[in-house]
Amino acid sequence: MTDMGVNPAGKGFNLAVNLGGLKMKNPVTTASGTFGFGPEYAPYIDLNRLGAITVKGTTLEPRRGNPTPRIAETPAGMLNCIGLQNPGVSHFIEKDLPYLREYDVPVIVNIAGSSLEEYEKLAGRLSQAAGVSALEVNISCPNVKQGGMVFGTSCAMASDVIKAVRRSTGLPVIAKLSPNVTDIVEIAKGVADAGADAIALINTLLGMKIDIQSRKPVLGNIMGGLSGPAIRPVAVRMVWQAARAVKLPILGMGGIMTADDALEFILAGATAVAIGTANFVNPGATMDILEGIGQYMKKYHVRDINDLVGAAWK
Amino acid sequence: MTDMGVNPAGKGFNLAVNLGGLKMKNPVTTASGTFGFGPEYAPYIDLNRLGAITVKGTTLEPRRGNPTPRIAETPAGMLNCIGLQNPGVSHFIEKDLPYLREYDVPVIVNIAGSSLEEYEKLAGRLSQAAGVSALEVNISCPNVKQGGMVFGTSCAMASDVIKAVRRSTGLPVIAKLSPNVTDIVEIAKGVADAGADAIALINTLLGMKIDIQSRKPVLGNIMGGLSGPAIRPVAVRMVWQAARAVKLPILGMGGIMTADDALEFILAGATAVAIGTANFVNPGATMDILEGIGQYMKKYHVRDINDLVGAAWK
Amino acid sequence: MPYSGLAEVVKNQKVGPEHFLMEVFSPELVREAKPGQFAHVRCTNQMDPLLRRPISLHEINHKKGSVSLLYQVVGRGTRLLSGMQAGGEIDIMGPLGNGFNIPEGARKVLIVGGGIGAAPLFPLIIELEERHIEQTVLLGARTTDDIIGYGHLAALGIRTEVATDDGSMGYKGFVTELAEKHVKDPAGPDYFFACGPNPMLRELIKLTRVSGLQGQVSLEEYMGCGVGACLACVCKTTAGGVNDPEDKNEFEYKKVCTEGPVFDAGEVILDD
Amino acid sequence: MPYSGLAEVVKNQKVGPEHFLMEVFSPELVREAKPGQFAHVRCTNQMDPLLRRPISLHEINHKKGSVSLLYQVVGRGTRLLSGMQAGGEIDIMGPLGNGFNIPEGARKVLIVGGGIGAAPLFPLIIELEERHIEQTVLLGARTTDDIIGYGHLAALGIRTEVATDDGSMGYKGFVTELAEKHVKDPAGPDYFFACGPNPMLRELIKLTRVSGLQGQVSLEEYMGCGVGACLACVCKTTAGGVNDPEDKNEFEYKKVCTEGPVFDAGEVILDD
Ligand SMILES: Cc1cc2nc3c(=O)[nH]c(=O)nc-3n(C[C@H](O)[C@H](O)[C@H](O)COP(=O)(O)OP(=O)(O)OC[C@H]3O[C@@H](n4cnc5c(N)ncnc54)[C@H](O)[C@@H]3O)c2cc1C
Ligand SMILES: Cc1cc2nc3c(=O)[nH]c(=O)nc-3n(C[C@H](O)[C@H](O)[C@H](O)COP(=O)(O)OP(=O)(O)OC[C@H]3O[C@@H](n4cnc5c(N)ncnc54)[C@H](O)[C@@H]3O)c2cc1C
Ligand SMILES: Cc1cc2nc3c(=O)[nH]c(=O)nc-3n(C[C@H](O)[C@H](O)[C@H](O)COP(=O)(O)O)c2cc1C
Ligand SMILES: Cc1cc2nc3c(=O)[nH]c(=O)nc-3n(C[C@H](O)[C@H](O)[C@H](O)COP(=O)(O)O)c2cc1C
Ligand code: FES
Ligand code: FES
Repeated sequence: MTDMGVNPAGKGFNLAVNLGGLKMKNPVTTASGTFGFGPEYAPYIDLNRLGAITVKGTTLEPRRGNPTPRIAETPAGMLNCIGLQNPGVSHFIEKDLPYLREYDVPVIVNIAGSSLEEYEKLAGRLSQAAGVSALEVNISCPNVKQGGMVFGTSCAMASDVIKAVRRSTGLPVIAKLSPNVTDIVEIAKGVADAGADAIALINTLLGMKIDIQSRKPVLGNIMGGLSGPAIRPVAVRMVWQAARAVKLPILGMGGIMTADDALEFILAGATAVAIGTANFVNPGATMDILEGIGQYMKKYHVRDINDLVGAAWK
Repeated sequence: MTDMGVNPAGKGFNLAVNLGGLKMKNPVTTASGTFGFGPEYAPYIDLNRLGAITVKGTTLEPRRGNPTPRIAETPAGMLNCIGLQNPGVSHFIEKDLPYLREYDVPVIVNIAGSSLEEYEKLAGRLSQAAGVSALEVNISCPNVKQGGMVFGTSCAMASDVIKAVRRSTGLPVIAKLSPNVTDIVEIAKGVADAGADAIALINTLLGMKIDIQSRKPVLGNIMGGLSGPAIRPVAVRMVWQAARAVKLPILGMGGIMTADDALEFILAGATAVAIGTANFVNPGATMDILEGIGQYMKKYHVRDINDLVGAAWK
Repeated sequence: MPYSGLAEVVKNQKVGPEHFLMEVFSPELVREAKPGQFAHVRCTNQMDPLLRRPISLHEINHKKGSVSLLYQVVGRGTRLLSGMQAGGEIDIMGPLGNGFNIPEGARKVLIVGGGIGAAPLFPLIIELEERHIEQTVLLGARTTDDIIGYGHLAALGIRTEVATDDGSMGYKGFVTELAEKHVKDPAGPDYFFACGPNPMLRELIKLTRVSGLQGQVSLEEYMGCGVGACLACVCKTTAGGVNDPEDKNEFEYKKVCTEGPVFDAGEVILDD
Repeated sequence: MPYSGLAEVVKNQKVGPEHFLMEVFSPELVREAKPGQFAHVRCTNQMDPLLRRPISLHEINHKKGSVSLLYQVVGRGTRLLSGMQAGGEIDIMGPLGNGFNIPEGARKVLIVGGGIGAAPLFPLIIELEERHIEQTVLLGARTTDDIIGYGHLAALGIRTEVATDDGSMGYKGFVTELAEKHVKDPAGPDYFFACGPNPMLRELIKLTRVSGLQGQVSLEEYMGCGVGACLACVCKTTAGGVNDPEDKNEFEYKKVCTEGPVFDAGEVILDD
């Protein structure tokens, strides 16, 4: 792997960013739940070229997830109600992490719990495992009753979760917020005060779809999370609002399909970006986006990607 | 105009609905701000066939609106920041209402104020004007500082506005809610208790777009309201939630492009539907949708449209 | 009454580096069409890209019952248009907008077109020609390839001057510099029509205001409905009267889609 | 390694009332392709419809370096596919999934295909033929027009029986009724492969469990990624072991896209 691979803008251009203590060689990571645990997309891209890999939401015990259908297509988007299916943290540490350690790429582990204790235990377990670089705390999953959105839509509860995780880890803590709130700034400030090192925005919007033939909801779990380009305008707005209100670096996501979209988030104030639904549409999306960001920097003589962060309002 | 025109399902089928005291010959109306004051679409459709016409948001004094660009296209959607440009209520009553009175179609007037007093005065003025059938109270416009979303995102303020309007009118009062809230059910209950006769859902989602060339927000007002098919899953979800929680009839809207979409809202619990952005894409959208609902009723032998309302959960 | 519905694409040809000419068969649309009006077209049957695109009528052929649209591929919508096949169908609304209005007294007309903005001027030029009104056409663009319709004008024997930014054709510089000569000429035009990028129009309006030359300009603005319903496409005008020309707040919005796209040059306010 | 990228559409022909056959030239994709695998295709370059569509490999032509997809137009995505022109490009991923696995001992194979579900069975049938394994093919559909590949099988001289719901061709009734005869026949098949709608598979699995006939079924489920990353496409299996067959909660999810689409008939649990 040449350096050119990691830094598509080439020599003299800096793409490296620091996401609340997590050093990334470039600002492009994957969105949790859309990239499995790494090997799934290895046939399509060079994982080493990613700024980081964010893995599927992990819980203390294995979870089976929701009944099918688990996804439904919507205009320029999709609904999902996977329901945090995952093999549990022990399996992750023993079976999935070793694979990821083979790569030269930081691993962000997305965690979800149904109680403060669970979040605390998860954070503790993962902090001791070799090869975990940061924790993304999912307080915003719309698809499970506990360990989900309810934490992310109340400022007090969001803070409590972050405090619990903060207590039990020395790793960078990224608070992943729910967009299904009246005031994203309030929650962002709350998790900042609670000790988060960075903020991830946005998780999915709560939505649903009804089949007019059967006259029943399409999804097995009735409601699901809306992702994909449809939600991008909402995501960009929230990144802009949060970035202006809080000093923490932001991991922006929500409908990023191309480098242009990623740059929109960076200009709005995101230090790094996560690519989610786009992987399904284009398994090479992360690489194309990385490449495109490099092209943009070259074209406009932007020597340091950090100069673009929040440039739309700074 | 034949009866067949108004009732596309034909004899023996009932399409008439009662939206909180507003009698509509069929469930299809227009979404405020997307249909002007009526004459704009008269070359394309027979206005008499509409269940009701909902006109552009009206304020006490004329408003000039926001600087351009006022719209931007987004994936399967659009952002707008028109900013309630309108000629004021006096002009509306004197110049626009007489035109509408020529038609055999109820007129829903969408009102917005920057204070409780303004809402009250507007409601009073319009209640005395001949040809107004109902008031849709906009407490959810994301595009103006006052008279806007701020009323709709706080339960207490939303109730206060509805109470003020309720005091000053005998017309059916439809509370139009903002989707930019954590808990739509709470607000729906609040406006129900405050005396609303029906609830309209949803207004636009707050969003934004950044131009990566100029590195500035695209819209003249920075943020705008997201409408169109992109937001439909969120709208259907909120109609479903509100319909199950509150006894009031619901006017559903948000991304309805086709009869199938309209039926989705009705099955979720909407008594009537409003067609917004779809008019821009297809000026005959309201008629096509009406026609399609009739076809569906015929195909499935649904004798009364009211039997479909909320059928997905009832 | 404007038509709205499907119409046959008769042809859709590449006529320049990024320019396409699409002929659409639609007797209903053509019937009332006049120079300066536009069509509002869908670029896909799917939900993305969602909105229609406004494209001026570049040719109005009453005999054939067709209109032609000359468009430049600049984004997703126009790219999709360029992929449409002859024999297929396009979802089209029109004619929309007010169109140009040739005033009674006009004897010697100056036409100024910038880039693709020259497209809607051609039906006007034909009508002026048919009415035997003397005209001079000025075309400007970045480079030769972007000059549209020069051959056509030459064939019609219409006096035409060209300016290109890179000097690859005609005068090297802005088309407004060519215009200045005509506008200032005492024996020059008694009326003008223009369409093109805003900076061009702004400069032209400044020039003509000084010399008192009256005319009409065709404007562009992002559009939603195209029929006056959404209030997206407004432009600033002096319609409400202006007491203090320095007061940036004295203006009245007009809708480009229905009160325009053609405006009296005297009333438009174009911000930088 | 699966290919992902653009490939040329060699042809795209209507072959039935709603059926199309698309040949795609892609040596990279063909190289490792085997019967029962599928391709994941984009239907548009725009953002709507957004997701890829999984379509089985209906023909695998190593010599020509092409695969063919036989698909039925049932919604927006497949309608867009049907509009693609020969000579154009399609964005395709594949081969994906595990594919059929012909067990060592199979001597006499029963193939059951329902509707368009028969599509992925054809490369398998060809392979069985090449390996000189005896086979009987049962095809079922609502009506004659929906029976696929009958002529092809006849030309190959393969024993084929047909069932249609309306009796317009072959046996009037369900294809599972035809299958029952074979499954119960002591001199009948020693293995089976099936693909089709869930009710058909459910019935077939019931029949074969009773008689002890082993086989493989190919399943469909809504897909996101197609590569095992999103966990959208799960189906219930007995992989975790089942203590109490009455306990509806004893199951383990497997991914149709990577652990399937072909599963051992013995392990799948198909809910009504
Ligand atoms: C009255 C009128 C007449 C026009 N006539 C012509 C013509 O004859 N030939 C021609 O090539 N172009 C013409 N245009 C400009 C043309 O509408 C745009 O180039 C086109 O909409 C771009 O669409 P896109 O998807 O390719 O680009 P994108 O930039 O991807 O479009 C994104 C959005 O911006 C809008 N938009 C982009 N540029 C413009 C623009 N200049 N004016 C208005 N909206 C814009 C689009 O409609 C769309 O909603 C005209 C515009 C107006 C208002
Ligand atoms: C492994 C596999 C192989 C398949 N092979 C074939 C084949 O060879 N020929 C063929 O005609 N069809 C095949 N199908 C079904 C085919 O994928 C669907 O018919 C197609 O996705 C419908 O898309 P649409 O946009 O036309 O329909 P829509 O109903 O509009 O699609 C909406 C959404 O539902 C999904 N969807 C709809 N029906 C199905 C289905 N049956 N299975 C999975 N997803 C579905 C679509 O992918 C899309 O995401 C296969 C499905 C799978 C899972
Ligand atoms: C299928 C699917 C599964 C997801 N699973 C998770 C998850 O386990 N944890 C989490 O924090 N977010 C999860 N998300 C949300 C994404 O990480 C991301 O926040 C969201 O999809 C918006 O980004 P996108 O539009 O680029 O997909 C999931 C999204 C999808 C589509
Ligand atoms: C251009 C535009 C202007 C609008 N103006 C108003 C308004 O004045 N008052 C109001 O209550 N809603 C207004 N809305 C919101 C719509 O009435 C509707 O709630 C929203 O657009 C969602 O429906 P749709 O997706 O079908 O457009 C406007 C929407 C658009 C697109
Ligand atoms: S485009 Fe809607 S008012 Fe002009
Ligand atoms: S489709 Fe994503 S896991 Fe199977």
